[in-house]
Amino acid sequence: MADINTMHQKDMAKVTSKQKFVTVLVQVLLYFFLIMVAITVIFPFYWMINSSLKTLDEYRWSVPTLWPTTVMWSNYATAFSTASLGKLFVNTLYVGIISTILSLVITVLTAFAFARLEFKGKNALFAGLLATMMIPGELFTITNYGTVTSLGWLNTFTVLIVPFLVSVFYIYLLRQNFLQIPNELYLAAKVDGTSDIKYLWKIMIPLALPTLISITILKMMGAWNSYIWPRLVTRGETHSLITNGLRNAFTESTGDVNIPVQMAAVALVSLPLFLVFLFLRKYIMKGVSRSGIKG
Amino acid sequence: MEVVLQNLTKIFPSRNKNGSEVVAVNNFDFTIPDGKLIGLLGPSGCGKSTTLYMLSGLQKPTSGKIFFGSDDVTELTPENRGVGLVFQNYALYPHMTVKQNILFPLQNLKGEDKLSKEEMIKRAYDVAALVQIDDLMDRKPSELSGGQQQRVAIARALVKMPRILLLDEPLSNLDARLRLQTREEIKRIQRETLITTVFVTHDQEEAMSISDYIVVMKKGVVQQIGAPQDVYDSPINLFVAKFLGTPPINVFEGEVKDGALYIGEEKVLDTPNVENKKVFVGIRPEGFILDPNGPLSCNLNNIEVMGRDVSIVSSNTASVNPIVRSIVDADNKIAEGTEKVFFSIKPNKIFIFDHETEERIML
Amino acid sequence: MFKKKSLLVILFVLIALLCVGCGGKKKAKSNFIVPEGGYDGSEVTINFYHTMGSNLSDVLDAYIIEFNKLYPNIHVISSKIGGYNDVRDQITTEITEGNQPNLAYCYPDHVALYNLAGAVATLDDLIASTEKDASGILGLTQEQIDDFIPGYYAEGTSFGDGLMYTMPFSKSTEVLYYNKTFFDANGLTPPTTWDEMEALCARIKEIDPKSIPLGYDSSANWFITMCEQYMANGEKTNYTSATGEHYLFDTDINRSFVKRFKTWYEKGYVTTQTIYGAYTSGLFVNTKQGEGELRSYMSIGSSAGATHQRPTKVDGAYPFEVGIATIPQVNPSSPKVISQGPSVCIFKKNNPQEVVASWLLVKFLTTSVEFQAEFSVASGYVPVIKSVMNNEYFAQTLANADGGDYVSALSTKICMQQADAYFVSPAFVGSSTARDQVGGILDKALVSTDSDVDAAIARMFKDAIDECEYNS
Amino acid sequence: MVESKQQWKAWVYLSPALILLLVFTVWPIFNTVRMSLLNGYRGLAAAGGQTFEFGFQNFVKVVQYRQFKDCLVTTLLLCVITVPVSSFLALLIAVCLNSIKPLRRLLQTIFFLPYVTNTIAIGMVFAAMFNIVGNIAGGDPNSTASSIATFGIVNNVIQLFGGKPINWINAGSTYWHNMFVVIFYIVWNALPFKILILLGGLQSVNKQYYEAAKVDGTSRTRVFFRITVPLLSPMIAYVVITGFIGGFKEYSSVVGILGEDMAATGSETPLNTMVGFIYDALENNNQGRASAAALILFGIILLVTLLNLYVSKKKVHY
Repeated sequence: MADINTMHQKDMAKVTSKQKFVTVLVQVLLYFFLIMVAITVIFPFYWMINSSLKTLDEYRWSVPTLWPTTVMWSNYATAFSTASLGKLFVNTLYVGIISTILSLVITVLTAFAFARLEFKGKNALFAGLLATMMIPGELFTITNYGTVTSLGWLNTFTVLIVPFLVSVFYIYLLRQNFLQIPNELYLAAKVDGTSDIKYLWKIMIPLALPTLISITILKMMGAWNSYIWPRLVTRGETHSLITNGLRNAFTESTGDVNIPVQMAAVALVSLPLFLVFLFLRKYIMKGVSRSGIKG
Repeated sequence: MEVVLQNLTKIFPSRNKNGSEVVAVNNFDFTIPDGKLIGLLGPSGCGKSTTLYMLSGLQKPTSGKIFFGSDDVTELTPENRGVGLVFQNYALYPHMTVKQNILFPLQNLKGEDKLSKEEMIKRAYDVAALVQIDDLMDRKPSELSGGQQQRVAIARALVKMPRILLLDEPLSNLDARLRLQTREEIKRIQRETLITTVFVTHDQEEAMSISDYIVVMKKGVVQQIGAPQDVYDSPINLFVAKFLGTPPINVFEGEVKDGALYIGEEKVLDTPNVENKKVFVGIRPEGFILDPNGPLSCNLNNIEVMGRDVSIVSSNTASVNPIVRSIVDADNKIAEGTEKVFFSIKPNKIFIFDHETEERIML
Repeated sequence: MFKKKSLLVILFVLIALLCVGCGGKKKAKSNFIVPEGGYDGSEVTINFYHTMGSNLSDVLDAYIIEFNKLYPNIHVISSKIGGYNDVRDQITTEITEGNQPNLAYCYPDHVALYNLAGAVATLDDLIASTEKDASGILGLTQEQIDDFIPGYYAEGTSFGDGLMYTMPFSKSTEVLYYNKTFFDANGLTPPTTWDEMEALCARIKEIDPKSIPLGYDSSANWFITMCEQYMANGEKTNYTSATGEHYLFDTDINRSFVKRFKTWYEKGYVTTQTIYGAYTSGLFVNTKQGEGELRSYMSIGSSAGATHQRPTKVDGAYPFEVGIATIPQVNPSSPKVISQGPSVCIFKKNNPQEVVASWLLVKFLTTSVEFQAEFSVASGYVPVIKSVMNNEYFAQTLANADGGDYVSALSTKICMQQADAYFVSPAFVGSSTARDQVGGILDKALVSTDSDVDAAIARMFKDAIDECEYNS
Repeated sequence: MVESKQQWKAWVYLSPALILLLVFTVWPIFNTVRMSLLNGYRGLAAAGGQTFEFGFQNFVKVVQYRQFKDCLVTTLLLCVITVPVSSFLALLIAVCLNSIKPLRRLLQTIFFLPYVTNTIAIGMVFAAMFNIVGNIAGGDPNSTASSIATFGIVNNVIQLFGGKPINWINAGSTYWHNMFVVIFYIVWNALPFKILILLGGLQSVNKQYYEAAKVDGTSRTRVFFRITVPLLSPMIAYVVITGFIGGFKEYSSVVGILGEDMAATGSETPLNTMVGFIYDALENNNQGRASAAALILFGIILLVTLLNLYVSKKKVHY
């Protein structure tokens, strides 16, 4: 090991300055790249806001303006009142909350069974569930419409909630999460005579909380964005959800859509979602990454 | 390679706005002689790991300088310093085999340092032989025991022939038996390679047993530097005295009065050169001698026979701790039903410290 | 993770279970027969699907109140579903479960689709019925039938079996908007034939080389209208047929006019909405000057969109006056303009009273001069009966017609003047595909860069026919 | 004893999910298979009482359709391009984000924004950005006739850097230009989820691996390929597999950019996808063909997923 010393004999000053330069350069490039991507990401949103503040005429100008010549804040007021967003908000919130709670219960039970209990055909059943994720869901609509009609569920909140309570994706996420909790905890609970439900409630659920929170958020977002199904199975404001209001309310007499007002409504509707997202981002990230995603 | 730490200071900014900043390392000044094994020792949070990370280049000092030999490496990034670092958790890449792990640093070498494939393999096998893992080369880290992983980590740090080898709590993840074995191993490897080695530990026994020098730190400040035995025999303050030694030193409230040291009412030592004041008295467990005429009396609690030695557990009202533990030769017999024991004290095993500053008062 | 075997098992089980066929037997198409005594005054609820915005549904609601004065037990629930395609998709799904609405806005091709299930009630027996009713007779008097604009009324029988399936509700057509200020200043007059149009475009190009003289919004309408105009001129061409072989548009004449318009496009005379990338009205109303600013001086678009063809006021005045004329013709003495805009159809129901009640509402709305007048003014659509002209409010509105604030009235006025020129295309399953395809032919041909123009056009026609055949 | 008890317990726990799945997922799948095997099945005609023969005619018709191959190729191309591009980009962004300190939270939030928006609305915005308004003779935005054209913001930027405007999605644009815009949009749309997953993965990787690599002087690229990628391989595999499944179901992005026709005006090769194909058939109330196409698509997805899993089994480090 005689060459230990020679190997690193370099001009230290030169190395230092070069390395400083590289560090700064890398930082600059890093920020440049990230900021460029950020601009690309943010531009459509800017455009949405920009459009939402234009008059219909200005929106149609062949050369789009980067900021409205006359700023139409009134578009927002119009959007809110014409689409009766208030009522639709309440509907959406109601459907979102109820379906989230029920969905969580079902998902937790199912994921628990798949993660902790041993029964015949477990793996085959799970594989079957996963396979259903690969089928384009659009095809289900027709048949499901028939089913809910014969159940007499049209124009109820039930029809907006029940058919989508089970999500294979959420079951999958949660099962992965449960699998990472050591089985010894379950066995210990069994030895102590703890019931399954108590074990679930006291141990599994607290440990899987981030995943449950992300499921909650995804589910609420689902309620917020669902469109085709509510349109099909509900009539009028009493049971309509927010997106339906968005699409329907802004058609002019000629069948044209008043896009600026619609954009204003889109912005309004996205806002709560965005705030919730900002607020709970930490949990979403934890939840999704925690699922571990191992085979 | 001689390593010089010059007024090294590291301050971490506070986490929240109102919190105060944390001084992790304060004005560290030390020269590590070439080819020695140095143990950085102290309780957790004392700044020993920060010092190690500054040596590696992973953290930048707030002020002060680091020299490797004559090179000022303060501003250098880790890869340009030529250090080998062994992490507490080893940080072996789980997706690579032992061989790939060891080869990894060599494959990073560029320019004139670049090695041919054969050379790399040869070096990897040499170093593997040195740490005695050459038969495990195709395994993945998850298939190795803790001690084996430790050796792989050392091999990976050594393979690029670092100027300095740094070990962060190298033994903390091993069980007791392996720990003894591995620390001998580290000592052997260091002796064979003669690479200046710095390691961090909170276990004083570990540090004392293999280091050429130990550095005792507390709250970012170096307390004492020296050969292990010197530090043990001559602690600079109460903290160092308490930190070194198992079983730990016994501490008593004492007072110097008219040229003599008193513990309680008992005069245990003549201290002609010390002025009158309250002091702490530290007595190493092995500093007690059973002596019916001895000056220090204690109430006997029980006796633990440990083969060669006997550990006498007793109590004294002046003791800072609830018990006083003394270790005496097994030849000493104590009769059944004895309630009080009397000790005389070996003068070189008793230290007195200022009650205010806790600094050692030389006799 | 995904177990192939178990998946296959599931699939096979599903297939094996398939032997359960689908039962039922074919029913003969039957006309709706008016029950004895017509409407019996019973309580019925009628669902009406439409696409009206709130300004129009307000008008509708006001007249439903009027309607209820005559028929207090007929309850009307009107629902806005979305756009026309949304209404179609909604109803086709609902029909399969038998809970379609009673009444819906429709285009002919929607009705053809609903007719697959035989879900639409024919109106012939209702129209002919002489049962006594609160409004006189249940059916229509000859006077009332004659009052309808013939081209609009004829749409109801465009399904190949001679039966009446729909009633016109509010209609529109295509008109030629031109920049009257520019035309007057340069001594130009709106063209009456396509030859005149070509000459006019050349002239405008000389005056303003940077302009695109003509914007035609709907390429599909253009193609279909050309077919009809050539047919009206007695030439040997065709578009589609509701019976027999459906797709007849691959003719020499059609290929030649496509080729002709291609040369127009290449000279920069014309653009279409799809080619231009936005409604061509945007081009027409643009008055801004400067580099890259585009404008046109003529725009052919929906008569209902007149307000979009009017420039924005600058300093309180319109920068130019809009003129409106009939679109150019192959033969101005036998003009043809397309009829578009919604009709309504009535769906069969188990309770015949629902059908009769729906008919009463349809009859009320389509024959009510006041409703037709008010709806027309509110929407910009053309009323479907001629006698609206006698309505004071409507006459007053038309009298105010100009190329500025009352441009909608001007458009309506022009439409009313060409009442005899309306045509409708045959409707059948696949007629909307045919419409999309011929529009596609025109767009593709115009922008094609193929050096062998004839071969390219021939290929486009053939592909379009193939596509139609596949989708029928 | 525990095992036998678990048997019935498991089924009790599973029952709510299974019942709902049976009614709202399994039955529709069954019905899909049924419809696909009834020659020329149309829901409306069936409601009108028409009966249909059992057979494979729907499958034959679908496969023989002149645009079937194009749909398939377009869909495959979209998958093969967008999945690697978006995954790689997301990985790059996640790594970059993970290695900066100031602005990190802000940027992170920005990158997740597309996650909370409406696909079609933003699609309209994209179309406007790439749009050219004007008369583009022969599809060439640089010809003299198109001196009378205005360009969307993207072309403005190209012109700013001295380039020539490109006809992206307007009349006469080429398949590949359309493809580019659609890919751009899909990638934009797919990034947030992938960044979310990968960043989450990165943050759970032990920092000491990177410190060890740093001490060893490993170059950034080498760290990326030799350490980051292998350590993240489970997340990457997940992102790629779900990306492929989603990619095969791509539809609304194309509609958002090119409109319901899924083709640029005048284009003789539309950008129709398999799901678009299914929708077209549904629009004509041709459920038989739609079902057949859906089952073919399912078969392809299944095949690709199995292939993916096979590959990842060999390559992914767990």
